[in-house]
Order: sequence, then structure tokens, then C-alpha cells
Amino acid sequence: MRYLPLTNTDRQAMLAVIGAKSIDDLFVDVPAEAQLAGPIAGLPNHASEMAVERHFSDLARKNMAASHHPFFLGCGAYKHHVPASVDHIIQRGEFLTAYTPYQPEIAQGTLQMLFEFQTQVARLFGCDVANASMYDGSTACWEAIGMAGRITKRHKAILSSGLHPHYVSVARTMAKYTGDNLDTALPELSPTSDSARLLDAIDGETSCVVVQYPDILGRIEDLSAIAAKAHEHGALLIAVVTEPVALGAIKAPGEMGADIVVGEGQSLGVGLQFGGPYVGLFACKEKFVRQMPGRLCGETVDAEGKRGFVLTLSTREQHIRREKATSNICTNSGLCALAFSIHMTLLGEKGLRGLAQVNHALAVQAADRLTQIPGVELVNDSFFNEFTLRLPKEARPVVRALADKKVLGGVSLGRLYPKATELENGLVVAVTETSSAEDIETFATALQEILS
Amino acid sequence: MRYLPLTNTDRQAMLAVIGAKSIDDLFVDVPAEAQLAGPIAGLPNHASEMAVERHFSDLARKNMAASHHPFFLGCGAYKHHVPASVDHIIQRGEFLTAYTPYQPEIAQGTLQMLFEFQTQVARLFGCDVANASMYDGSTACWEAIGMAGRITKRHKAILSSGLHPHYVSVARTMAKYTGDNLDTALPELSPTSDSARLLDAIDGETSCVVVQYPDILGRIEDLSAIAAKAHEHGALLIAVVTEPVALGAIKAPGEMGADIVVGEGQSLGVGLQFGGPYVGLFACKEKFVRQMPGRLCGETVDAEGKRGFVLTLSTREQHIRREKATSNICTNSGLCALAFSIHMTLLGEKGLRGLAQVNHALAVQAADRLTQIPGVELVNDSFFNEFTLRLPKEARPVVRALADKKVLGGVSLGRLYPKATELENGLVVAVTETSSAEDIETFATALQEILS
Amino acid sequence: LEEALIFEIGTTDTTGVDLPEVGNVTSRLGGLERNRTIGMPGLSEPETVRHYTRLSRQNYAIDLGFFPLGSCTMKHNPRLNEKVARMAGFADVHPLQPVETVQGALAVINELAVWLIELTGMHGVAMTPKAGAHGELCGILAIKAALEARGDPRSVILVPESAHGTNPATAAFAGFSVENIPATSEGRVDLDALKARLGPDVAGVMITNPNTCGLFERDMKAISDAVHAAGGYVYCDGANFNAIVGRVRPGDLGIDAMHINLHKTFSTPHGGGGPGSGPVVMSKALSPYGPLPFTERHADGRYSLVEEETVGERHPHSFGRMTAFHGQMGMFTRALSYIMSHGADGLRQVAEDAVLNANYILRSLEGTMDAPFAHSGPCMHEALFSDSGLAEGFTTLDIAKGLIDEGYHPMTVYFPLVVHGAMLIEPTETESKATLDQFIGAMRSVVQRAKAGDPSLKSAPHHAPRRRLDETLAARKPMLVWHEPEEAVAAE
Amino acid sequence: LEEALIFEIGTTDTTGVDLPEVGNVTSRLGGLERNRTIGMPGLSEPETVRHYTRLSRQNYAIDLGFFPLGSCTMKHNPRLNEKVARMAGFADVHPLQPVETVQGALAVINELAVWLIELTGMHGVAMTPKAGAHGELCGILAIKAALEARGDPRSVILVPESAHGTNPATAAFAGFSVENIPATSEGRVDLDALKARLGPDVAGVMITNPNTCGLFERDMKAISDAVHAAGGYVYCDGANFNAIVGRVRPGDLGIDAMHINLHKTFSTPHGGGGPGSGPVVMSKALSPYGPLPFTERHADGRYSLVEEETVGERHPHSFGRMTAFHGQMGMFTRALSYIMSHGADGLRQVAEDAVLNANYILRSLEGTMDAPFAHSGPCMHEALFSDSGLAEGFTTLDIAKGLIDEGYHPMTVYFPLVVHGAMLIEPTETESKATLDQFIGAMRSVVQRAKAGDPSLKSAPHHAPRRRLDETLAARKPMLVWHEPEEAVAAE
Repeated sequence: MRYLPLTNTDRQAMLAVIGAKSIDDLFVDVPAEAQLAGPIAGLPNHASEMAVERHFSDLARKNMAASHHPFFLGCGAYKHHVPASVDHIIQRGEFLTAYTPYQPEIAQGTLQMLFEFQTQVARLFGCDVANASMYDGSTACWEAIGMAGRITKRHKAILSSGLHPHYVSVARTMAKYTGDNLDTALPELSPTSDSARLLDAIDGETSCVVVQYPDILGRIEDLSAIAAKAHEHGALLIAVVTEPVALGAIKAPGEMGADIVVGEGQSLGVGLQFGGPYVGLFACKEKFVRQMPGRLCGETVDAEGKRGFVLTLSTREQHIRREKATSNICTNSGLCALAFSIHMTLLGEKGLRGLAQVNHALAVQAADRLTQIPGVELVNDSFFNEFTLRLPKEARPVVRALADKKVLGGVSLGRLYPKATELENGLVVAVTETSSAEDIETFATALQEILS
Repeated sequence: MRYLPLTNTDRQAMLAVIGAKSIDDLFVDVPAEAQLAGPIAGLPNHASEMAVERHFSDLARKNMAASHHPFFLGCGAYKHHVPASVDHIIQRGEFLTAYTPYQPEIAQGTLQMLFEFQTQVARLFGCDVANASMYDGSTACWEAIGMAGRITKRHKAILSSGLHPHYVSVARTMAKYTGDNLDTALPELSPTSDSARLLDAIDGETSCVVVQYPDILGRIEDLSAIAAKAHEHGALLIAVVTEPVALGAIKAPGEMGADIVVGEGQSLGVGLQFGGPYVGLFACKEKFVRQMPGRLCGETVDAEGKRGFVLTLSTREQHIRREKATSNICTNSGLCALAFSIHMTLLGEKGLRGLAQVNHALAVQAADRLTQIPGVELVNDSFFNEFTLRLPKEARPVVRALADKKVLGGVSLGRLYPKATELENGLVVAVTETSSAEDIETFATALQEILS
Repeated sequence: LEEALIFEIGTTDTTGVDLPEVGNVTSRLGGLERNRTIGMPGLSEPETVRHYTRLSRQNYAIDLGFFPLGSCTMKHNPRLNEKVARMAGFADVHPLQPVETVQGALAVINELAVWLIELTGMHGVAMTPKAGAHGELCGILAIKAALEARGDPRSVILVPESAHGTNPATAAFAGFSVENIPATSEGRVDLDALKARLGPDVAGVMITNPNTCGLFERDMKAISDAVHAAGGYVYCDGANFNAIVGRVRPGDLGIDAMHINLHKTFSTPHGGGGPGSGPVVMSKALSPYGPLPFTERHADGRYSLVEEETVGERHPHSFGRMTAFHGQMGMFTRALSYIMSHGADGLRQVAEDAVLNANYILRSLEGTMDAPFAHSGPCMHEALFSDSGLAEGFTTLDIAKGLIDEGYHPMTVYFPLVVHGAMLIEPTETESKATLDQFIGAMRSVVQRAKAGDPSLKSAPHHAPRRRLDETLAARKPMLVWHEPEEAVAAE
Repeated sequence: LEEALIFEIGTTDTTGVDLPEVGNVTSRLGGLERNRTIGMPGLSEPETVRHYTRLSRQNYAIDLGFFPLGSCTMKHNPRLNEKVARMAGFADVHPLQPVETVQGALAVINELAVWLIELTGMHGVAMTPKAGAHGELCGILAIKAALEARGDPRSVILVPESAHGTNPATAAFAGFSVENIPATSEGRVDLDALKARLGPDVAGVMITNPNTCGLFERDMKAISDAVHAAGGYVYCDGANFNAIVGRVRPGDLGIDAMHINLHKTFSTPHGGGGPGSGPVVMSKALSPYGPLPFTERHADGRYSLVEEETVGERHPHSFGRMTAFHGQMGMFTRALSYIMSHGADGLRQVAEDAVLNANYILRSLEGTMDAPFAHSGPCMHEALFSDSGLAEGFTTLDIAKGLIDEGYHPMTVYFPLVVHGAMLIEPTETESKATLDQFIGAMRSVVQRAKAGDPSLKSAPHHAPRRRLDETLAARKPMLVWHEPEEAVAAE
């Protein structure tokens, strides 16, 4: 077997050193009745690399890959072009096959990269500090709600109706057990969100307000008023960013007063991956750093005075504090953080702003084109690279019909809010630099055919 | 532009240090009439990574890739499964982006690998020594003929009719200018080759006899008698191996008396690549080493007595000897040699013999199956993983008809010998571990349909 | 040459990408244009590749050498798995595509789920948890949901002393109070103490088996029976499944839930700290409470997803969603590729070789180092030693740093807490005898130096990219992001 | 840890592959079964990955740092090109597939051919030569064929002193006698001397432009005109095309044939010694004699191949085949990707930045080092220095080895031969100003040490994987393959 270096000669020699007659002697502590006599029955034996590769090729071909078709899905996961050098670098064994940097003397590569990543995320979000990544945006979001609870010692969180419904679900799952009280609502197909409701609801019991920016329908709204009202009542503003490329074009939440900004970093470096692994981004004001979950990398010096980096403030973490930890997170998303950071380094400010501009311009062109179709209306006044259309009929079967025409034409709100009939005509369309003018035209033509 | 680090600010600062007013000042030595005023007209300007990638994806899809279809082509290039770790390793920047190891203190990685490669090739071919690779099998073959001329100071080379016709063409091109005299013949569709002709032709003028093993039709013949006769007359035997996997099953040419063994190493690690880059293998008896072309890596010690490796015997090479060099070869096929060597290391003797066995078994099964088709006859008595069929009609249109049925069904002799009508019904079929029983059946069914 | 930070090399004017040209449009950004500088440095592609390549060479990794971190299972990561995970059909599909367009992706999830169930002898599996600790949370939430469903809100989770730190953290997060269970002198859970503590307030136990001392919990079945008899559930931390895969099925030991670290047992790469994946296999009792979404295979071979829309009919007791989408697809493909490559016979061999390698180290070093549980029988996949016998002032940390100079990544240190100055060595099955022999030699040499009080060991490592780093300084005044040097800021 | 050889680690019983099972068959190997042991060691995959990963770290590479090897053009290798070359439609097609099934591959070859012709202003291009020296051979054979075709068997090729060593080797290989042409004190070809030597026996000249002193041959057009007037042909060594691409077209200078090192100007990776690729652009006079096979594009967009079958009608004067198949497809895809990425504007910028970087080095170092042709005007893409002024006993080699300790790959040394102790520095356009400034500082420091006679420089490198290696020993008693140590053999 190709991954096992021991030969039978080795095995015999080693058993002799151990003083065991056979391998079974080493499993004596397993009660006989729990031991399997041989390989588990009914399962196949080992297979050649070629056979395994073929099996996966066959399965892979049963999926419609995004880059092979006109593609317009978003809602928390975006298709962007990832430069080839990103994947090349993350495949270097020194990054790919290293462990969490617990021995910093021989892990400066990962540590310096994390320090750079933290700085990039903090600057992108307009915050003071950031951590070394979370599992994904949705878990980062509930960690932020938990963190706000620890800081304010309050348990009422007000969630914008524009927050991704899966993020709401995750928060709800956790709240059931942590005793947090979540104030939520369904979105409406209107140009503005429910910020009036949020402003109204903030009171002395409120731990935090959670607003997605741009929101699930693609709308962009100023967070300043909510931040002001929240701070007035001793509550925190948590902003959630599912499309970090947007921040190359629009104000950072931190600039508008957000106390904690979390996000999904998948757009840069990581790819679609059918939903995972992704990379959760987490940033906040400096004063809250000791309540922040997740790993942190900090600068220090070595015994010779050279600059170096270490994991720090680990007294917050479970491997020291056990049941008093700020989070149960252990393994995070290091390699995806690396991919994000490389992609961001390749972009730089110039590339990030340019990329955002290309995304926005194509989205505007697509919105203009698609709303030429009779019966199709644009819900948004404002948007970045994603907007919501009101179709003249239920959107979910339309999306399936588009797929039959080899167009992956957005996310129906019926998929996200299966029980909300008032939303069922809504179609959320994302347009990135990977959508060509030809793709947009193909989409429009197909949509028009289906609707007529 | 993404590959150019200088900013305009940098450029201005540098021109100032140089004392030039503009970049044009640095091109003053180019006569004005030869200078282009701006970018060459009629050519496109720079393109984004995404756009370039799309262009190539579109072109790539216009080809029938071997692994997507039942595939049976050989004749000097063989499809084998290359383990994923091979490509992973050769993409490490330290191998991929290094130069020829002229500074051995910082090139031991490449040098030790070449030393291992040389040893592997020598053992595979049953020779004393091997060089660090040539361009490909065909150029290695003419270099061997040239080397035999230098050793024997004779100019008549006798080429077996079983030698790959493209190898013959290359040798003929070179012979035209070096004044060598080549004795060649066309093959016949018979179970044995023209070794009788070769034995007959060897005389005191002969510098070498060149025999392919297995030959272009897949036949395997003992080289001992030719070696004996050649040696008797002071001539050398050059054996050519286009399918190195065969040597996991059949005797090495060196074991049968060959003085020089050359080959194409593409089968291991390199892949099909539409013909290049490939890797020429070159091995010989120790006594001829100073007449061997190409680079050689040798063992030595450093100033502290540690084992190390260097390029050696470079006095044979053009950068020292200029017009007296043994060859004009400079850049060779280092990275392909690495790929070959990694693949061979993964195989080891056990894997190489096992792989050869699988190839042979499948080829036998395919030959048995295909000759069940009415009118299809097997030419060979002996073969390894490649054999020749005599079809009841011209093979070349049959191959095209098979391609229409999405089967890549071998190489017609009409493609290789376009003017030899006596060979036009010949079809050379290669069967490797990548051909499944199902592929063989698909091929047989399609062939039968076309022939009926 | 030391590698500077990107903020010191790059400029906001440099970029390593070229973008397609698009026409100008009237902005519809709601008047929220970002006008202030972001301060994001860019590098050209050559500079980028060089920066990260150089950085990477400051890292130790399994590709470079032996990495015997106990409990972390640093085994070889097959390159086939990397290739498979990158196939466009898996890497380039969106989680919200119509299910008709992702049948192959759903098949991978389903096939892996079946393997995990068969290998563990359990009833169901939750695929979405994103890592081991997330899996623990999943298991504990399922237990909580099951208790609530029967109207029995128990509040205590029992955790042995030697548990992973995530175990109590998880239980506390879910609102349980955590109580410790002592270990016997053999290094195993004290069954009597456990039984004595069981009662109507105990929701369940979280137990690691093989445990963090590297031993198999002989009484596992008895523990499960006792907990079940007392109305509780048994959570097993499956981080050490590598030792028993193919030889023992946790389901046969009465376990109700166990997370499987795909990045340990099934070799998805650790990546310098993730991503991982922690599917949770569950007993028949707990399966109804597992999270959304999950895949279903139909008789005709089609796959569908159970999500919010159909959960009411298909899975009404689910405790809900743990993450936005379907879990770690990229880890699923890799793990399934690993599993298929080994097959039933190979996975059994994995466990046997892992245990053989660990016992070889235990017995080869027990004469040199104190092995507190060497008398407890064979170890499983890891061997535990203590700092007993070192010279005055010499510690486990010194051994670890000394090993760095010998070319090795140190073992896990100061864990488990039940042993003073613990050193936990896990070789895994993908190391050769020659590597183990070399390591054993190096270990003996370093330990002899620590016993002899060699002062140069106190300042090790000497041959690493950095000498010992000042962690206290880092924690006292945390510098978590880069700031312009003062003078540069002043000059602006 | 030193990395042993595979022969010392592996065994003939170990393998890193698993094979499909096939039924037994009766062997048809003609009775030539290989019975004796081959002696081929195998390693498992984990051992293999580690062996080569460790080996790789003994190498210096462009990904790690500045690599200013004059004449070798060590520029950044874009990763997009690696991705493109690996697309199944290019990497996984057989050279003898029916042309209908490889239209995309033929399109790549044809598109690249068109770019090369346009960029050089020439008439045709031979794509099959496998590297620069092979390209030289192609050009020289075309000249020979053209002469033969007109029944004018001239026997002499003139080569300037500063030529690449491959130039005379190539001409000699093709049966020409080679005569040297001297250089002027400026470092350029002596036009008068050249003219004086021209005559009815001169087949042509092989000239490098920009030349190996880093200078543009101002008289190139005059040289061409003189050679043509005398009935000869002009071969240009295009290894230094990087300096002028997009700014000068060799066709406008009267050149008849020039090879282009795709691995230099168009950045296909050097790979530790190849593979390269050396297409040869040709004038209208030489194009009819170019080698087989080549691609043709038809009006309907289809591509076909001209090979032996159709050569009689399509290309009757071809001198024949130079290699078995169609040339270096893997390099064609990479080079075309590089060319399209830069475009006409970017390629011009390539030349300008390459020349700017070289002049920056020349002018920054001319105060520290002797620059024999600094007075000859701006250099092109590389800057040439000599060893004049070093302390007694200190040489160019010491400078080179000293640079290794500073973290750099040395420049090209002792080439060109026209300068004593030559040091030829080619920075390329993919290096940043910051990198150049650092290098200039390091170079000054090393040269100062060599001028001051610092003895530690004589034994440099001190910080490399190896100290200076004994090349004499290697050549005196060549050990080219590994042999079992004596005692092991004796014991068998």
C-alpha cells in the first residue's frame, strides 16, 4: 500500500523489539468482543490511485461547474477569478502540511502570514484588530453575537432582516442553548431594509444589533445611525460582510462605527468549493480584543532581539481555560486565510479598487439588461455586485429551467425562505468579473424565453 | 502589468541615477531606422489572467484528451498513469525555477537528483553509466550514432527496419550534414524483423548497428547475436528503447551486449504532451564515457569532506571546447528527468515489474479480443504492450472513423510510412494500465462496426 | 535575508493582477463610496511568489520531516487527494446551485457518510461540523436536544481529567456545568468514581478513547452501559480514531456520538491551522436530533438535500443549522479519496502500523525516559513520557527545543495534564522504521543532555529560523496588526 | 539532517504505487523475460515526497531570490503558464492523434508562430527545435541547405570572439570550419575585420545581438548587408532577445535566421536544466529549407500538419525532421500565455525595464568594479564587469562564492571570454528596484572584501548547503552512478 512505508520485515523486527508475538498483542486492551476479526465486511479493499481518480472524475462530471457556464449565483458565496499563483503557493508542503504554529521558532512562515492577514482584514473592515480566522462567515457571526453578550453582559440581539437566512439559522441554533434572545424578521422586496425597525428596537437590554452590509438582497445602507443609537444604549453594532470585494468600493463598516465586523472571506483566494472550506473574518475595536474568540498572532522578539511572531493571548483559549474559554474553536481555517491573504496581496489597494469597479460596472450593465425583460423589475435602489429582481412568477422553477438551458441564473428567494410566499418571486443575481457581456446576454435571452 | 514590479516612480528615480532623460536614451545604439516608435501595430495589448486562461480553455476543449476516451496510441509515446505526487514535486519553485546547476554549492537538490536519475537509467538499461538526459529519444538516437562514429572513426551506420521512422528521419537529416552513411529499410508486416539483413550487413566499415527494442511494430527480439557480430567487426550495438516500462518485463539491452542504449523516457512521469517536452535517456559502457554527449553529474566531496555532487567531465561540452565539443546540446530536459526519476522511485523494482505485468496482461487480452474480429490478424509473435494488427482494409481511414466514434484506436502505419502501400493495412495498438477492460471492449465493438 | 512584511515591501500603487476593461457606469452604491485610503499594499506576481515562498521556508512541515505531535496525527497527506479536491466539478460549484446540477458533489458527501457509518458501526452521521471542536458542539447539542425532547433537562457533563481542552469548553458553551472524573494510576478513567457520580442530573460523559495517555479505555463498554442505565449519553472524542480504525467500531462500545477529525484519521492536510472537518457519527438514539442540511440518496440513485424546506417532514427533531452551507466539501473529497485508496484492508493496516510504531517508540525509549504508564500495557497510537529524571532546572520545553536542533518537530508537550511535564509522541503509520530509529537516537541524545545538565540545551534552538521567542512580551502588550513606524507617520 | 540517496533509503521490495489487478495471461515476451534483479529501489509515497522536498531545499531558485545570471535571463515564471500547460487538452494528447482531434493544440502552435514572426519581423518560423542550441543547428542546416540548393558549397562560418560556446560547436557539427572575428575595444564586432574576411568560401556569420558584452551591435544592418553582398547568410543568436523585444525587429536588421529561447525571453521555466525550446525565425530566403513538421492554417479556420506525406507538394526543399514529433508543446503553451498576458505594449515594457534595470546596476557599480565597456554607451539587458582591481590572489570566483553567502545566486562568471575574469549581470525586468538596491549593496560589500583581501572570502560560501566542491576529484575519477558500498557487496 502506497502510503505505508513499513515492510513486513520491518514489522517483524519491530515486534521483536517490543517483545510482542503479533500485532494482536498490542490490542489486548480492547475487549475481545469489540475486536473485528478482519477487514470490515462489505466494504471494498484498497484501490489504485488511477481507479480512485477515475471514480472522482466520473462524479465531478455530474456537476455543472461554475466556470463552464454563465454563472450568477451569490448570496454568501461568490465566484471570482483566483490568480493561479495563489493555489501554487498554498500547495507548498511547508504551508500545506504544517500544523498550527505551536512551536514558533519553526513556524514563522505561518505566523508572519497570519500577522499580515490580520492587518489586511483589519484595514479592509476599518477596524483596529482582527483575528487569525474563523471557520466561515456564519460561525463568525454567531461568535460575534456571543462576544457582544460577554462584553455587555446582555442577551438580546437584534438581527436585521437583511442578514443571510442561514446566518440567522446558525445564530438561532446556538441561541437556543446559550439562552440568547434573538429579534429577527423576514426581509421585504423593497428598496430599503428594516433599519427603522432596528432603531426602534434598540434599548437598554440590547447586547447588539447585527446588520449585513451589503445585505442579502444586495442593498447598501449607511450604518452610522444604527451605530449611534446602539452606542447610546450601551449596545454594540456588529456588521456582517459576505462579499469582501465590495469594500474596495464602499465604506468600511468600521468607518461607520461598527464595533465588531465579521465576514466571509471566500471571495478572495478560496473559491466556491460547494460551501466549504471557507474562511471567517473577524475584526473589532482594540478595546474588545481580550473578548475576541479565535487565535491571534502577535509580534514579539526572540532571544537575540530579532522580530518574530507567536500565537498570543491564548489564555482566552480552550486549551488553557477549558470551560472558561471565549470559544470552543480550535482548528480554524489557516490555509484559506493564507489563500485570502495572497490574493489580497496580489490585488493591493489598486487591484482591489479596480476589481470592485469591474464588478459594479458589470452588475449595473446586467441589471439594466435584465430589467428590459417584460415583467422583470429591479428591487434595489443601491447595490454593489448583487441585486434582487422581482419576476412575474415564482423564481425557483425559473432557476431550474435556466439550469436546463445551461445557465446558472441566480438564487431564488424561495430556496432561502421556503415558507415565505411573499418572497417567492424574488431572484438574487450576482455579477462578478467572471461574467462576460456575452454571459449576461445569454442569461437575459434564456430568462426572457422562460418567462414568455 | 502583473509581472513587472517597477512603478513609474521607480523608473524615474532609476533613470536619474543612470543619468538618462528617458528610456529612449538607453536605446541610442539601435539605429533610429530599426527602432519601433511604439507597440507593434496589429497585435493585441496585454490581457488579464482570466482572459488568457479562457482563451486556452477554449482551445483545449477542441482537442480529444487521451484520458477522456478509450485510448490505444503508442509508437514512441505512451499514456501511463502518472502519480499525482510527481507533478506536485516538480512544481516546487526550487526545482521548477532553478537554472542548470553551475553553482553546485546551492544546487545540490538538482545535482543529487541527476545522480540518482543516472543510476536509475543505467540500471534500467543494464549499462554502466548514463548521462543527465537528452532532448528526447529521437535526438538521443542520432547523438548515439554520432558517438559511435567518434569512437570507431567509421561512418557507416546500419539501422534496423524496426527503428521508429521518425528516429530514422532525424538521423537522416543529421547524416546529410555529418557525412554519415545510413543503411536503412522499410519494415514488413511479419512476425520477425530484419535482423538477418543487419547481421549480413555488418562489416569492417560499420560504426554501429541501431536496433529498436521492442521495435516499431512491437516485436521483441534477442540482440545477443547482433552484438556478437558487431563486436567481432569492431562495431558498436546501439539499442533504442521507446517504452522503458517494457524493461520491467524483458531483458535489458545492456544484458544482451548493447554498447550504447538510448531511449525515450516520456512513459514515466512526463505524459503525452503532444510530443514534447520529453526526456532522452542515454546510457553506455563505462569505457565510452568520455565520448558521451550531454551533461554528466558526478560524486565528489566539499571542502569539509562532505559528499556532494557536481557537473563533471564538462571538457567534453561546448561551453569549454566550443567547436571540438561532443555535441552542441546545452539546455537538456532536467525537469522531465526529475519527473521520470520520481516516478521510477515511486515504482521501485516491485512497482516497475508489477506495472509491466499489468501492461502485458492487458495487451494480451486486447490482442486476443481484437483478433476475434473477422479479417483482423495479429502480426506479432512476441510483444510487450504494443502490437500490430493487419486489417482487411487501409488503416488510416479506420483510425479516423474510430475517432468519430470517440475511440482513439491506435496509429496507422500509413501515418508513419505514407508512401508504403504494402504497410497501409497495418495498425499499431498500444495497451497500457490506463486501458480498462471496458475500453478494450468499446474499441473492439467500434472497430468491428467500421470493418463490417 | 530576512523576509520583510508585505506592508514594508508593497505599495498601494502596485498590483499583481490585470483586470478586464469595462465601460463606465453611473455608480449605484447608495452614496457610500469608500473615499479614504484603505492602506492595502500590493505586490507584483514575482514579488508575491517570492515573498510567500521565502516565508514558507521558515516553516517545519510533515513534508520535511518527522512531526510526532501527540494527539494531532500528523501523517502524510497524499497528493492524489489534493488533485481530486481541485476538480472543477467539486471546487467550482456553488452551494446554492439547484440540486440537479450538483449530483456528483452530493454523491461524494453521501458516499463518505456511508463509509463513516460503516467504519464506526453507528446509525447516522452529521457531516456539516467544520472541525473537531465544532463536532463536539454538534454532539453535545444533539444530547441536549434529546434530553429536551424527553423533557429531562439535565445539567451536568462529566469529563475525565485527561480530556482535550475543547471538551469542557464545548460543554460549558452549551450551558452545561462540567465536572471532572479522576483517572486511575493506570491512566484510565476510574470506572467506580464515574459510576458513583452518575445520577439524574448527569446528561452524559465526554470521553476520549483511545485516551490522551495513549491508552485504550478497557472499560468503555461498561462506562457506556452505566451511563445509559443512568439515563445519560456517551460522547466520545474521536480525535484518536486513527489507532483503532478498521479494528474496533465505536458503535460496538455503546457510544452515542463521536466526532471524526477528517484532518487527522483521514489525512486532510492541517494547513498550518486548518481547515479541518469534524463529522459526527451518532447512535440511533441521537440521530434524529442531528443538524441540517444533509444528503439523502433515493432508490433511483438521485440525491437530494434535506434543508429548511423539507425538514418538517424529513427530520422534524433537528436541532438546526450549524453553518451556512453543507460542511467542508474540500475535506470530504480528500477524505473519501484517502479512504477509497486504503479500503477496508488498508485502513485496518493503518491502525496496526500506527500502534506498532508507537509501541516501538515506547519500548525503545522507556529505558531512557520516564514512561509513567508503560506498565499499563501496550500503548495505542501514541506514547507518553514525563520529565522525571531530568537535571535540576531542565524541563520538557528544553527537550522540545533541543529536538528542533536535531531536525525534528517536537512532540506534544505539557499535555495531557495528568502527567508532569508530559511528552506525548505520536508517530503515525506513515513513518518508516528508519525514521523512527533516527528519531529514537536523537531523542536519547537530547534526553542525555538534559539529564547531564548541558547548558547549551537551555538556549536551544540554535539552528532554527528564530531563537526562543518572548511570549510574555507578546501577551503583555499585544501587537496584532502592523503599524507604520512612528517617524514615517510623523513625516507625512 | 543530510538527505541520503534513494539507493540508501529504498528497497526493491517497497513501492509507492498500487496497481489494478488483472487476470493472468500466458506471456508473449518472446522468451526474453528479465530474470535478474534490476536493483531499482522503491519508496512509499510519504518517503518519496519527503526525499524530494528535502532535496529541493538544497537548491537556489528564482522563486527564492535574485538570480542575475548573465545571458540566461532568469526572470519570473508566471504560474498561470503552469496551469495552462497542464490543461488536459494540451498535456494529455498524443502527437500521432488524427489532426481532426487536436485542432486546439495545432492552433496554439500556429498562434505562437504568428506572434514570433510578427515580433521579429521575419518571414517564417521553425517550431520544432528543442532548445537554443538545437535552434542554432536548425538555422545552420537551413543555411547549408540553401547553399546546396544553389550549388554553392561554402565551408566557413565566421563567429565573433564573444559568441556563445554553442555557436562554434553547432557550426562544426554541421561540417563547417569556424573562424573567429575579433572585437573592437568597444566590445562590438570589428566590422572592417569582418568585411575583410568575407569571400566566396564564407557561408555566413553567427552573431549574437545584443551581444554577450551586453551591447547592441550598432553595425548589425551593415554587417548583414556586407554578408549578403558576399553571398552569405546571417545567423543571429537570439538568446538576448529579451533586451529588444517589442522595440526592434531582427528582420529589419537583415537577419536570415534567429533562434528564440522560449525559456529565456518568454519565460518558460528553466527547471534546473531544461526543457527549453528554440524556435527559429527565418527570412524569406531561408524559410523554404526549414524542418518538418509544421502547422498550416486554412481559410476555414482548420489546421493541418505538413509532414512526410505532404512535404513533397507543400515544402519540397525542407532539410528534414529534427525531432520525432512537433516540438516542445509544453513550452509553446507557456510562451503563448506569457506573450498574450503582456501583449504588444507589455512586451515592449519588458525590454525597457530589462534594459533600465541593467543600466541601473551598471551605473551603480561602475565606481566599485571595473566595467570595461562602460564607456561604450548604455548596456542592453546585462552589465559586464571584470576582475581588475581585486587584491592579489582574489578572483571572480571568490566574488561569486561570496555572493552566495549574501543570499544571492552569483552572476555569470568567466564569460564572455573577451574580458578577464568576466562577471555578467542580467537582472531582467521582473526584479524590483528594492531588490536591485539590496543586491548592489551586497555586491559592493563583497567586492570591498575582495579588494581588501579578506581571507574569509577565499573559503566562501560558509552559509550554503555545501562548501566549495572538489571538481577536480570528480573529473579525475568520475563516479557517475551509485554503487553498493564495498563491505555490503562483500557480505552478500
